[in-house]
Amino acid sequence: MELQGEFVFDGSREEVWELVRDPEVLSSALPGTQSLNQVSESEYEGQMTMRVGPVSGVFAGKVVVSDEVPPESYTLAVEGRGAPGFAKGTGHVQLVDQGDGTTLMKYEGDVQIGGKLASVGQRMLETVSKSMTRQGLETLNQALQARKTAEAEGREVEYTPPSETEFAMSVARDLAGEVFSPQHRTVWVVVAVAIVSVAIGFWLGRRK
Amino acid sequence: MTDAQKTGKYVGQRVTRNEDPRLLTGQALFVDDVDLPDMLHAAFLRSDYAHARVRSIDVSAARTRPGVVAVYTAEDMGDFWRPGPLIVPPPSKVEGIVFHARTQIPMVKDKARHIGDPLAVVIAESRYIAEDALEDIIVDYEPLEAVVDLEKALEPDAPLVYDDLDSNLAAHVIQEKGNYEAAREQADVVIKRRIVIDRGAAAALENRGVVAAWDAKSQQLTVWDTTQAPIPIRNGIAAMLGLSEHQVRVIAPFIGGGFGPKIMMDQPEEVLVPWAAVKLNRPVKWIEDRRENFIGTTQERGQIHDAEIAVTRDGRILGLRDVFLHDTGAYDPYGLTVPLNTQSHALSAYDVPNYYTEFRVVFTNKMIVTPVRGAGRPQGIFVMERMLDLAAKELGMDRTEIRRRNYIPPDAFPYRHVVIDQAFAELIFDSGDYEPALDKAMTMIGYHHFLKEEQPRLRAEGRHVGLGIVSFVETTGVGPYEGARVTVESSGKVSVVTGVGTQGQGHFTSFAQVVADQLGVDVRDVRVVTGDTAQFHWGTGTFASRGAVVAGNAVNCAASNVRTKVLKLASKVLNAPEEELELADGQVRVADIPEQAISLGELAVLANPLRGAVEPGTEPGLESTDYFGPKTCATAFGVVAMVVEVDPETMLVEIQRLVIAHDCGTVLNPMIVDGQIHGGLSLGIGNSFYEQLVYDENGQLLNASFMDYLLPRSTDMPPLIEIGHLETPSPLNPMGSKGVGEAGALPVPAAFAQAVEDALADYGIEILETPLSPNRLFEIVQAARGADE
Amino acid sequence: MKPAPFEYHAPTTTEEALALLVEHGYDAKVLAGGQSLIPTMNFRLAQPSVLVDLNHIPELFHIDPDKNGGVLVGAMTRESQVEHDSLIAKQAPLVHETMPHIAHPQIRNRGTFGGCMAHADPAAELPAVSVALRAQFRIRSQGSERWVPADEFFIGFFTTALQPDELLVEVALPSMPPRSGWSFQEVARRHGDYALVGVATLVTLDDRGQCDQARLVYLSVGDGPVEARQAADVLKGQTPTPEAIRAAAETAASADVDPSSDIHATGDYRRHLVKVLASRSLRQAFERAAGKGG
Amino acid sequence: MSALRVKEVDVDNSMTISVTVNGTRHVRTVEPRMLLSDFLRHELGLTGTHVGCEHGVCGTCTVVFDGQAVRSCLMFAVQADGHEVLTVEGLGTIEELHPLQEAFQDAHGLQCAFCTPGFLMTLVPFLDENPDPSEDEIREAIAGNLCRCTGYQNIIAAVKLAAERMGT
Repeated sequence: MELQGEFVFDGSREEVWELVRDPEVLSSALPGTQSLNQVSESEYEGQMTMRVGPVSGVFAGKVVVSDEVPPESYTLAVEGRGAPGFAKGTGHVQLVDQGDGTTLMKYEGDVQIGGKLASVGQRMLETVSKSMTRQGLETLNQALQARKTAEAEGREVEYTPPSETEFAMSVARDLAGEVFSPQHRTVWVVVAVAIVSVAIGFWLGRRK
Repeated sequence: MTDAQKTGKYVGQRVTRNEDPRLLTGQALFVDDVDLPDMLHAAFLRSDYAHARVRSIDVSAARTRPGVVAVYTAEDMGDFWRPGPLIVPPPSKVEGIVFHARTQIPMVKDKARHIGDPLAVVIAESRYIAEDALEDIIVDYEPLEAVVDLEKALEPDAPLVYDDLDSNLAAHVIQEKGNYEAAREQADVVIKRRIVIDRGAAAALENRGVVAAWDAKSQQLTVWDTTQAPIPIRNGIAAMLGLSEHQVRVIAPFIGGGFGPKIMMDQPEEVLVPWAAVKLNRPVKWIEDRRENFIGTTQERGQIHDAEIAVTRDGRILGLRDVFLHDTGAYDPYGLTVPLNTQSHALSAYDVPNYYTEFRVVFTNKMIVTPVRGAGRPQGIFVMERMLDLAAKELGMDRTEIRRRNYIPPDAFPYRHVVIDQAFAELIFDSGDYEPALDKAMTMIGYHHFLKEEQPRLRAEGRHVGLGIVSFVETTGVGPYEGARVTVESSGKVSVVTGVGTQGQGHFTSFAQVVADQLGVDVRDVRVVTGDTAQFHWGTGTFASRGAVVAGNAVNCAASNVRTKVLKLASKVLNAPEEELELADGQVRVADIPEQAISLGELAVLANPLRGAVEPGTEPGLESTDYFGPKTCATAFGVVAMVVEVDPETMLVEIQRLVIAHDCGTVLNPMIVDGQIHGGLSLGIGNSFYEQLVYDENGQLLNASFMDYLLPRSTDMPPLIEIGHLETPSPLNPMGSKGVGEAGALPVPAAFAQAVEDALADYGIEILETPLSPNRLFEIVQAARGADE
Repeated sequence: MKPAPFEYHAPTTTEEALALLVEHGYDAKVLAGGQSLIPTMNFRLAQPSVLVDLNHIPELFHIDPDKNGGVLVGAMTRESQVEHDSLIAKQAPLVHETMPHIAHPQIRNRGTFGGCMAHADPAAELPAVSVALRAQFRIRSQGSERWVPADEFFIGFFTTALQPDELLVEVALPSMPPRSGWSFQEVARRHGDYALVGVATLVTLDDRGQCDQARLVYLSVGDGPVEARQAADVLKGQTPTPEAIRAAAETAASADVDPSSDIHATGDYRRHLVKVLASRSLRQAFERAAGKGG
Repeated sequence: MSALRVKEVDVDNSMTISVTVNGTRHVRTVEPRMLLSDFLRHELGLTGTHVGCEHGVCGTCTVVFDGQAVRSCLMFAVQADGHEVLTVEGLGTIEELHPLQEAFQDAHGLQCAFCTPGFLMTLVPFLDENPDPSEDEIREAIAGNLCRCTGYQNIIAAVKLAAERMGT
């Protein structure tokens, strides 16, 4: 399944870059994260619990960042695997300075889904993925705004990780930072988006 | 059997089925009903990836889970690990044939080649626990690029399903009749098209299953298996486990639908479950679940054809050229049966002097392809019938007329087809008379009335109704042979044992009818046993529409032998010449002197004396075992016609009428034959508009459930299927019968495409694919509109 | 396909159920009809560690008249009961007409009205119908209760306003204003399948026969019920002529929805069906509002 | 790496239930996760109820639960505690078929018969409520049951025949 799109961040390219490549973000970001280890400069591994609607599962995830050209572009290889199946994707992200204080993020990627998730959860995969990606990026933008505000006010950015359910709800909602406290959840958000999309994509109903 | 006996008291009659009371009350044994003391339950871990190197499988956590008895991977199999047999080798008679045999493996050692490939099996105290343990297993994969698209698969830089082959080409076959190129030069019109047929599932309602029990003391292995071919499976299991064939008993009890994949032999589960049962010395049961059935049971139909037809101005076919790709999936244990059937059916019922046919079989990272009800035939029929429709349109000729002009004439039988078919011999059509069937179908559907009156009237009302009418042939009743044993028991009841299995075809009744007529007993007094190797161990199985033809004739031969024995003995006992004896009401009696009679039971006792001597050269008992092997296929024929209405806004299609004129020779039981036709047609409807297995570019099957893989429901069927029978007896067997099992499935997609095209005539679309869907029709219409603009 | 283990509770009162939800939090899943949850569990895509079964709570099973001609439906009322209920047929004909489109009889015998809402499947019929009717959802937690309007209840994919410690106990279906007409239409691959696209439509005419309000709520075109508000605006104050209906249908397809593709239908085809169904349902609804036809 | 599981549940949390099946009360101790279909088939040995998909589409496992047709693969056995279930074994016997079973035989409404018990159990309550159904009503009533052999035509004929015979 191919995913591609654009998103405008209210911030400079450098700010966006810093946000999406902040290792701290990676380690604190994802609700339900049971472990998260930075394996190398550009590689992270972890495990997290996902619950979305009726679907739940524990996923082991791995993210590798490559081809970094700060602050312009990078490539992400994301892998999440759990009993319900796996999601595996590569995405190329490009940041374009729009010259008006905003930054255009262009992303294109390919997500591969396998296992039960793929074979019985097809029905709404694309819808879910589209919507989740958009919402994930909006979360990110909120995080950026919060960081900018905090910096402007010269205080620490406070972070309270949202609960799993809150996360799921907030991703599903067009959340705009209501639940997510202002923090940076960069790459992991993208991972989460990929995996959650898959997780929710599965869906079964009475219609059988 | 003489001609006079072709319709007897039972044969040819609508006899309700002997097996039904048990089936209707839940008293019939299916494999999942087998329950043994201390039985364990198996569950398989299958690959998440369609193509991946398996670096390691960690089963340690699974092994320690309470209730888990064993977890095995390929490594644990030791020398027992070996690829399965090549079930059907390629026909040696075809010259220049290329074939790379790659048979399936019990569990993955190095590389998973499709998402159904088993990696490990858990054996536990319950299926629930076994499935818990599957989640404990951790597999380290190295994903590889998957081979999915048939054309890309043959490109030079394509990833390889088999690293030891130069390409993904599994086989290459060219066959020729006459000289197509020369014929093409003579043609007035040449039409060339690409035609695509996609994959579907057999989707029997009963998933596969195996129960195996090893008795260490008697050294006997009993296996209950949802198989269409119990005897070959027995031989396969014995060979695999190093046992004598007589140490293995395979029972195919009642089977909840076969439709092809259950013929497939030595599938991983069929081998592993008995192996584990012996190893653990406890009974082991494995019942496939529905998702496994979609990813782990064989499928069919995927082909891409580049077809070209050369015709004269008056509609005579001078030749057909058909070059196609055939998707065999990750392995090819069933050889070339399916594409050979396509080759032999692309000429269908037509007298085509020149034919060039070439296919390439392609390995892909998808489930294995083996016959599914139809077995390559629907593809051939679809290609030929679509090409004829296009030719008729081009020539401005009536679509039934072009068919009529090209039918093999009745005096041309036996008709040499020249092409070597799946029976490894030149295909020869045994008999047929096609025009009457066409006329019958036209009358039944009201062809001229519809086209001249009904359709114009409805079109004027803005309704989009269309008619489709196509012909088909079906090669049935292939060899090699089947056998049967018929015994009159001392109770006077008769037992019949045969090697074929049964999956709903009514063998318990149709075979009983044959025997009851031969021996003059009540059809309810004939007890038929099928699918138990302890009872009969010669034969191949129920497939290729051969059960009633081949096994039915074997039963007839054996019953006829018993009849001879009965007459001979009764003649002595009753002191009357054989010619004066008649068999009726369970007795042998002297015609016209009803009181001079003896019951069959008493005769059976006399034939098996406890004292005294049996005459040298005679056998005890009223029993006979006999075999029947047809020389070639019996060729059934039919014409299907349907009327559809398309809602041009939603592209939903309603089949309003469906008729079939069908000729399967002598009919044993018209009720059963009609039922077979209904079922075949409903699969054909599925293959036309509902059933499509969707694989993504990574070889993941995207609709592995009944939610997304759409079997036709009661509400998707036409209000009434009308069947007209014709009988052109086959000269190849004494009963004159031809098979019917697959008939309905063959013509429907072609008829449906023609009817929908007709209904949407004002959009000027061409349908060159099956299955369709509302969405696909919408796209085809949009594309045609775009092309107009 | 066997579910993973779980702990099972069958409370007999709502209070008991709520206490269990507080106790088990995210680990608990509410079991209503189970016609969506249990297959998901059989596939092991859902593995809740605690199930709280509501089937033994009598107060959740009811269909009662509400003030002003509305109907109150208890969350555990079986879909088949709603389907055959005379009060529903009379006071909530849109619901009555929709019920046979939901799956098949065996599923409706077990599936519940509230369970279908709480599951919030974007392809489900009842959520769209409830939004079209402006239904209200009564939600209880320990010691408190709140009412949530339908359009705020459905948040996204399988996501509702329900918190883990809350239960949906009742749905209030308001009565339709006079001169109202309704229609439920869907296109499905087979009868009873999830619709490729469906729409619940409710229109009201003013006393001059012009459209006072129109609501078209779609299913299967987004992450929840999708209301075509711009299409409704096109109709407001208009005489429902074929032209006006066509204009509204065009607007619904081009401006109100952005459907995705799946293996059964592309986004383009879905968009096309949005238009087709808008026309068909509006035509029927306006006819009914004008007192013509059903 | 440990198993990827949300939360381990103690497998031994079995419950004792009492279910009346075909008029006979059965008391068994089962895990809460045991499906009603498995309970009937493997605990009680009533294997006439078949299992075809375990996700509620095929209708093969249909039984009558408190008078209504339901999918037994979409219920847990513990939910049947204190309730009444009718399975195909509770209709007629081989010697004395229920009129609906008889009609299925006479109209050839079954072939492999794997789906047949599900059809019967769907139709028994249906015919109780609709003794004289139209063909469309019959089609609609069985739309939740898949059959791969018959194309449904003879099933519909069987229902008509049964309704006729049961009506007189």
